[in-house]
Amino acid sequence: MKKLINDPKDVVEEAVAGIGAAHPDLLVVSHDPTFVRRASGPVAGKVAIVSGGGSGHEPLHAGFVGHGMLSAAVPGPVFTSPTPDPIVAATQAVDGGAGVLYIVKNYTGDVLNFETAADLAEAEGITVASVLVDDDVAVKDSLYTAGRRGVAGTVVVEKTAGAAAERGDSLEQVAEVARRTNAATRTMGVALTAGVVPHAGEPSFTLADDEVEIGIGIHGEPGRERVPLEPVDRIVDRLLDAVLDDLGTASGDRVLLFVNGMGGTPLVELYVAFRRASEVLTEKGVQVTRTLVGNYVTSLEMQGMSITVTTLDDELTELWDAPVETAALRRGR
Amino acid sequence: MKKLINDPKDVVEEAVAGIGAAHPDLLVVSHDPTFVRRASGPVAGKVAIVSGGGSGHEPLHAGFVGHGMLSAAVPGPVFTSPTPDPIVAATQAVDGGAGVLYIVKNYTGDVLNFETAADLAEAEGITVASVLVDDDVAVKDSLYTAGRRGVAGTVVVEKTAGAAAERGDSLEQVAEVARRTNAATRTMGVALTAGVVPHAGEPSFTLADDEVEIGIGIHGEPGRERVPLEPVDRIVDRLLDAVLDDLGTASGDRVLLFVNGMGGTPLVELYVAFRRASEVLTEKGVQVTRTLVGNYVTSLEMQGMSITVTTLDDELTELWDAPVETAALRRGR
Amino acid sequence: MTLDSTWARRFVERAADTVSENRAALIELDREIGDGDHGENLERGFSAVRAKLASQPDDATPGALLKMVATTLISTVGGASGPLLGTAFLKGAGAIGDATEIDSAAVAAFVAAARDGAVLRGKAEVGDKTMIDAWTPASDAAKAAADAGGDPTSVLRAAADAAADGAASTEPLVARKGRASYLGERAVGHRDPGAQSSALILAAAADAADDVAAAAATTSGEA
Amino acid sequence: MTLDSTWARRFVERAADTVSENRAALIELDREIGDGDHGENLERGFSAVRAKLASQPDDATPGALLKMVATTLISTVGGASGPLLGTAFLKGAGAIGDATEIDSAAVAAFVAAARDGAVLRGKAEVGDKTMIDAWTPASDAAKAAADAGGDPTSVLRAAADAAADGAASTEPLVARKGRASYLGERAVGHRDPGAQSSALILAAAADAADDVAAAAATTSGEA
Ligand SMILES: Nc1ncnc2c1ncn2[C@@H]1O[C@H](COP(=O)(O)OP(=O)(O)O)[C@@H](O)[C@H]1O
Ligand SMILES: Nc1ncnc2c1ncn2[C@@H]1O[C@H](COP(=O)(O)OP(=O)(O)O)[C@@H](O)[C@H]1O
Ligand SMILES: [Mg+2]
Ligand SMILES: [Mg+2]
Ligand SMILES: [Mg+2]
Ligand SMILES: [Mg+2]
Repeated sequence: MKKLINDPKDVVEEAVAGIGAAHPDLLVVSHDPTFVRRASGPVAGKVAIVSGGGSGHEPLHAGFVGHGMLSAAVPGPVFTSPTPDPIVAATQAVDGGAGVLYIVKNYTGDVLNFETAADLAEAEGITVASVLVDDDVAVKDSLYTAGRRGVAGTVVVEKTAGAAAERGDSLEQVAEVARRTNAATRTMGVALTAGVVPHAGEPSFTLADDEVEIGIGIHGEPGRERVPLEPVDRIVDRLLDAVLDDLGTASGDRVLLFVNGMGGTPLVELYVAFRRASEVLTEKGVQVTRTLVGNYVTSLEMQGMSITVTTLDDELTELWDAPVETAALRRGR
Repeated sequence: MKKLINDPKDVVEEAVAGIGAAHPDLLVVSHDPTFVRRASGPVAGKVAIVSGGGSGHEPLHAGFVGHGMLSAAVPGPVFTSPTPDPIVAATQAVDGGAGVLYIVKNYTGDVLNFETAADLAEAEGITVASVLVDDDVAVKDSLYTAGRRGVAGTVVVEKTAGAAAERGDSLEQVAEVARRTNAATRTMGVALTAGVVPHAGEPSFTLADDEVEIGIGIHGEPGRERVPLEPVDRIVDRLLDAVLDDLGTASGDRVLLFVNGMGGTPLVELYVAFRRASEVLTEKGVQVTRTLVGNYVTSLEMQGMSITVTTLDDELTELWDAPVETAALRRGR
Repeated sequence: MTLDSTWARRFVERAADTVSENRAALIELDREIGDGDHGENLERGFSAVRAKLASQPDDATPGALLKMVATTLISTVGGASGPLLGTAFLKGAGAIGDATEIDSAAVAAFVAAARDGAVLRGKAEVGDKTMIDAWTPASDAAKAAADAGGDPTSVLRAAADAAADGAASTEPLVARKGRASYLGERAVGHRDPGAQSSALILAAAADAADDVAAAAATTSGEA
Repeated sequence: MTLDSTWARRFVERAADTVSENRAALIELDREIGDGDHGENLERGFSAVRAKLASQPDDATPGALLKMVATTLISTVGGASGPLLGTAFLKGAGAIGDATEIDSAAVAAFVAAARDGAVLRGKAEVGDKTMIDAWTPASDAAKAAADAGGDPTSVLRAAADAAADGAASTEPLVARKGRASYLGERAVGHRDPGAQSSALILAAAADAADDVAAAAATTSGEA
């Protein structure tokens, strides 16, 4: 294992300290319990938004704390959901009296820990609503699985919900925007190589030199199938077909196209992939009216990418366009 | 070689097409010759800035085209300087009559090709000034080398020069800001693994599992020495010592601290490194007044990072803070 | 014969030891069909539990000690296993209440309540390839042993053995809950890490009872 | 004996062939002490040159053909070698002017002007471990051969052989120019890719002259 770290046990704490040192204008970091909140503090009467989950997916979530997006982020250990305590502490730190929305990626651990946190926060008199993100079409959503995973679409949900909170929507309304965004969003990913969890010291899985994993999850969970490495145009087609099929995208639809890097893929490759995806959509008569390309929801040093499509209407477009000022996404401020 | 590409020969053209498709609000792409320019076109009376160089360092340079930074970027083949033709074409496309500044990273190929382009552009009646960026302290600047390389500090030079051009400085003044920024900037990098140039198909160099290359260049050129992998705090100290020593940084100085990822390093590790660097500077009485963390000047999928320090005065701070609206750096707009 | 807080303390120590010894093995199981953190998660939790043990009042009841385990796991483990095992211990401790001496029926009630707690939170059934595949047979075996008049030690041993079999029984299964459910058929042939760790923890409980019984025998022999 | 545009065309084809055949070897040399693109760069350039050759007018002079090589290399190769080799061909073509027949002195003047052009742009000296270590001895040997009364073919062969020796002579050197200069002592033991490719190109020039001579011999023998 080759990593720019000290003791694997200290990675998250040290990274969070670094996030605090790097963005003092945007963020304040709390240690013990560990969470990251907006430097500006709670705004009375405005809904606050808290998200979190295992670390190793940076900039998710701390990189999206700031005006127009999250009020606080709660990073757990690498690939492990945080416990309820820091979630409750973050909730108390950002509540402005109008309630707190939890944006939770749909993994058993995240669901259970945020559930407990919500119970504890409600016991402290804070109103909490929760929205699950489950955009990953690689997993069948059936009684026979833990349900779809929340992956790159989380960024889109955090952005639109954040904008809704910023414009003064009620907790119910913000939650509705988040749910609607999630319902309009689908993602599928591919991995070329695995990430290495610091405390494990070994790659999470092994792929042959000519093999890729289609439908990878962001913890390196396997996906739909392993296929031989193909030209990226073919891989994009596979991912996009699954996404559009599930979303029921039709000619004339307006969409956000988001090509997300898994952390170890050069940006130049993400742009090559974006080119294909946007060409295919255009050929199908779909209008790509908003775009995002980059490493936003990563899986340590995994090489790979995911493709996310969100169906946009006027309101979601407006919320996507709204000013945002965070470490990883900034626009209009 | 595992890459999300089609034919290695098409990587740059396809990526540039992707950049155009992803940022239609910011950029316009020209093919044959290949360059990327601001969507807004030349502004009469304002100095234009053109930079470029081999591809594989994305988001450099195309990711910095836009308001407050570059007017155009000219990407060459992977790790190879562009030829004069596209540089001249880009120069003609962005000239607003007030002259064009070339920001050139100090490599023989870039220097020679931009030199020829400048001659040709001048022959077309366009006034051109050139500034070399050579921030890499790993290389001795002596008669016995090609001189220092231009690495991550290029982003800082492009930012301050871009802001100077935007506020209406003359060509001479913009060039002076660029030179002054370069003179105030030093960088040193480290590699844990090598990038793979698509047409080569093999890693540019090989490091043992417990070895790192201190003083790496962004084309995978070797640096000062190979040392055993150490805790990142030690590695940061090595890089920072060399940078501060060369810069002559003293207690009380105000600086920009920039931790740059080489493309394949997880962001979480960059923040761990940033934490150490900012701690060390603070201990030395140096004020970290501006910060940047992320993958800005990369070397394909290389794992590693560089540390850049720029000594700031009031003017450089103001130019750094000025609004910028590009694919990779955005603030205040 | 009954079990008291000496047993509960010994149980906690043994559980922390076994989790620590099996850290790498649990990581490996989880790497195969999950995300490779289960051993790390539990070790983080049980070392926190061990650290708190020393500061528990001398007169802490078994129920109080096991509740401390529950809240500590909930607040340190994270992931799926933290809330699930934590709730199991919480409900198990609740079943024991503030009794200072725990008889066979109480032991069986502890295991049953623990199982029910984990089911309540995780909604898994037997055969879903989760820790429930260890806890459910353990609970059944504990009840059977207690009903048959076994002493607390033998009730715990029955539970532990059944849990071990239950953990082994997950190997041929396709998972329907947790991260392994994403794998479909590819999970077949791998043991569920949470079932394995639950079996280890129940073995620690039985071993602790053995320790206590052995110590009692020595003491009475010497007396 | 003199060389004409048949030679120049043959030279260009041979140069394109040898660059193509040695693409991988040149990449490998550059990977060791540079950035691994030299073979790719030259192949891109010489295939563009080859593509343009067919469309050159039948009456194109050798100088015009070599000038086409120059401008094509400058506008397609990039990197350090593009401007340097391009300038070498540009200045070399200038030395030949619009002559249709090139004698030994003109051949020597071509090589000398090419060398001077590369030195002008790159400011390297012999011993800096660059292509100049091939061009300078080539230029000296060409002049000596011409002064000694050799025919154009033998002048080119003398230049090519000296360039090959010059390329080999770069192996023990520390580089003082170009990317290899960053390596310090670590460049020792590696041959400079640009010196190697320059030697290959000069060998192509000599081989082309041999081809022309052989064709002439056949024709005159048959005639
Ligand atoms: N719904 C559930 N009900 C019961 N047990 C579950 C459930 N989901 C997961 N588990 C258990 O949790 C274990 C995984 O724990 P752990 O690796 O610590 O957390 P995570 O899956 O969040 O990484 C699985 O092996 C399984 O036994
Ligand atoms: N200043 C210089 N003068 C002469 N030749 C040089 C100089 N710098 C570099 N070269 C030659 O260029 C070669 C490298 O060319 P190439 O790999 O195509 O370009 P780059 O170094 O830009 O990647 C070197 O091997 C060397 O022979
Ligand atoms: Mg986990
Ligand atoms: Mg190059
Ligand atoms: Mg796990
Ligand atoms: Mg090269």
